[in-house]
Amino acid sequence: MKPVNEMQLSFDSKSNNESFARSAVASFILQLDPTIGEMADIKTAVSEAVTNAIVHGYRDTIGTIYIKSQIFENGKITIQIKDKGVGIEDVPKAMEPMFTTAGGERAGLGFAVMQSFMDNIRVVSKQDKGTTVTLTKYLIPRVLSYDKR
Amino acid sequence: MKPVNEMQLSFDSKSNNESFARSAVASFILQLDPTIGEMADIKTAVSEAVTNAIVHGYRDTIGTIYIKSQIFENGKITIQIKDKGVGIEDVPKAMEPMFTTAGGERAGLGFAVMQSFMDNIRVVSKQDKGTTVTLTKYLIPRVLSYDKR
Amino acid sequence: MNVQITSADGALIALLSGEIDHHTAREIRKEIDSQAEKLHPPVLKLDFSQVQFMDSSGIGLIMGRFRLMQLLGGMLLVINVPPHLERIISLSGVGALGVLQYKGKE
Amino acid sequence: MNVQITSADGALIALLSGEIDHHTAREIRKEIDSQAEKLHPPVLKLDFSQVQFMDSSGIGLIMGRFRLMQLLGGMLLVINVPPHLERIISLSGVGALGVLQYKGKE
Ligand SMILES: Nc1ncnc2c1ncn2[C@@H]1O[C@H](COP(=O)(O)OP(=O)(O)O)[C@@H](O)[C@H]1O
Ligand SMILES: Nc1ncnc2c1ncn2[C@@H]1O[C@H](COP(=O)(O)OP(=O)(O)O)[C@@H](O)[C@H]1O
Repeated sequence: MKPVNEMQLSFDSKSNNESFARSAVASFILQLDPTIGEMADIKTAVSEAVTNAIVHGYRDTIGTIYIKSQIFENGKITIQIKDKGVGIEDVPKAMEPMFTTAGGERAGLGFAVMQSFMDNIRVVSKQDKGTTVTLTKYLIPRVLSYDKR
Repeated sequence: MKPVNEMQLSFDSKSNNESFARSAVASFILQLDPTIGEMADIKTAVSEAVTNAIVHGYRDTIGTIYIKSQIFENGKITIQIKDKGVGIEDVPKAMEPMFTTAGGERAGLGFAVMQSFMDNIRVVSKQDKGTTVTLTKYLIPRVLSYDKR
Repeated sequence: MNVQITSADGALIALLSGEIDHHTAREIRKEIDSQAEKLHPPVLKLDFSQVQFMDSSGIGLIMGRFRLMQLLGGMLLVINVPPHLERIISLSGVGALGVLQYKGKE
Repeated sequence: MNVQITSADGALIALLSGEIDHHTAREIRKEIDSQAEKLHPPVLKLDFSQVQFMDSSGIGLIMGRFRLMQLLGGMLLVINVPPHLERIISLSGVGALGVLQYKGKE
């Protein structure tokens, strides 16, 4: 299925870009007239994935984070968050709730939040190559104000 | 001078992306703690340039619009809006207030607004290659809450 | 929807709201023009009090409605322009059309 | 600044506000910890009433302050969690720490 709209975004892995990234995705999704709850879910999940790219993917270095978002006819939304950082050794283990390699102030709940707040999550990662997280959400059906032009 | 932060954005030249584009740039600029007036100026200028790329650059076709924004240490902001559309035959003439090739509902004031609301505008265009508009604004000096990490 | 249209004392009043850009101006224009062409009102008022953002598409909207009302033999008034839109309104020169109406001047 | 710290009846109260993410949590943490380590309060209250957005960094903030207060021999309370944050709070399981306080339960 071809998306009806698409955007791509890239930015430095600096922590003050976390709010920028989730706001930019939110602004893009706004054209689908989401509920406040759907919008909050998407912003939270994007914030988790972007933070992971900054904190874990690029650790103490500054790299580029890439986001791609697509909107489909039926209210399906996909958001891809990609880094070219260290990658994840064991993805299933990393996705377990409370698992974290960072300790300290990280709760180990980033993936749990993404899983719970979105309808689907796919993680592709290769060590020393980077990580791509693809989040999918289906907005609840309604009369869409979306204009195809 | 090297920017302290940078983002890039690309999206389809669909008119419902106009609000997305200016909101995304606004979210990026927010880290500099701009005044409400500065923010409104930037959103308006970006809206003009993006609309021009959609309405004139790509006319009845759908192409990709590219935005690049950089923030510098001294509060300087640059925003580049690029299309690979039809280009502008005579740039100085196009920039005259009230000049429009579209007629009807276009006021011919897009460039006038960009010029008046920003500190500098540079337009590079080549017929059948496209147009790049670079907008610059210096935020009024203040104690910046900007965090370099 | 960024426009709500009502009638009062023979005037057609279009209450604009939200963000006016090239995208939203199109719907607003269609809505207003279909009512104006049906009713031929002596006065069309564009009320900007609820407009949060506007680029030069808003100016095009004013100029286009000015021309339409001239054709229909009526007049256009632009009312309740909030302070944050004054800069783009004055830059545009639409004031020269004599359409701007300020409070206390009614 | 996303935190305002006050003292009342011996308790240290941190009023959090705005958006809590990994970026803002860092400043908030520093601010709270320096006060708590100086004053050794018997109770630290984190007031979430003014928080508009929070990701799991907010959970980390709660867990980290829980550990700090254990070290300092005091206790942590999380108060005024607004409805829109209940989902992430309950998913996190911080309720099991016994820190959540709801209105009427004081
Ligand atoms: N983009 C990434 N690059 C490298 N490692 C990652 C990335 N995202 C997650 N991880 C790994 O997965 C673990 C669990 O992630 P998460 O559930 O988000 O919890 P947290 O971020 O609190 O550690 C992280 O501690 C890290 O080891
Ligand atoms: N990106 C672009 N691609 C091609 N032509 C453009 C572009 N931007 C502006 N122009 C030309 O410059 C003219 C003036 O632009 P502007 O001042 O923004 O007024 P308006 O958009 O109302 O026509 C346009 O009518 C068009 O001919």
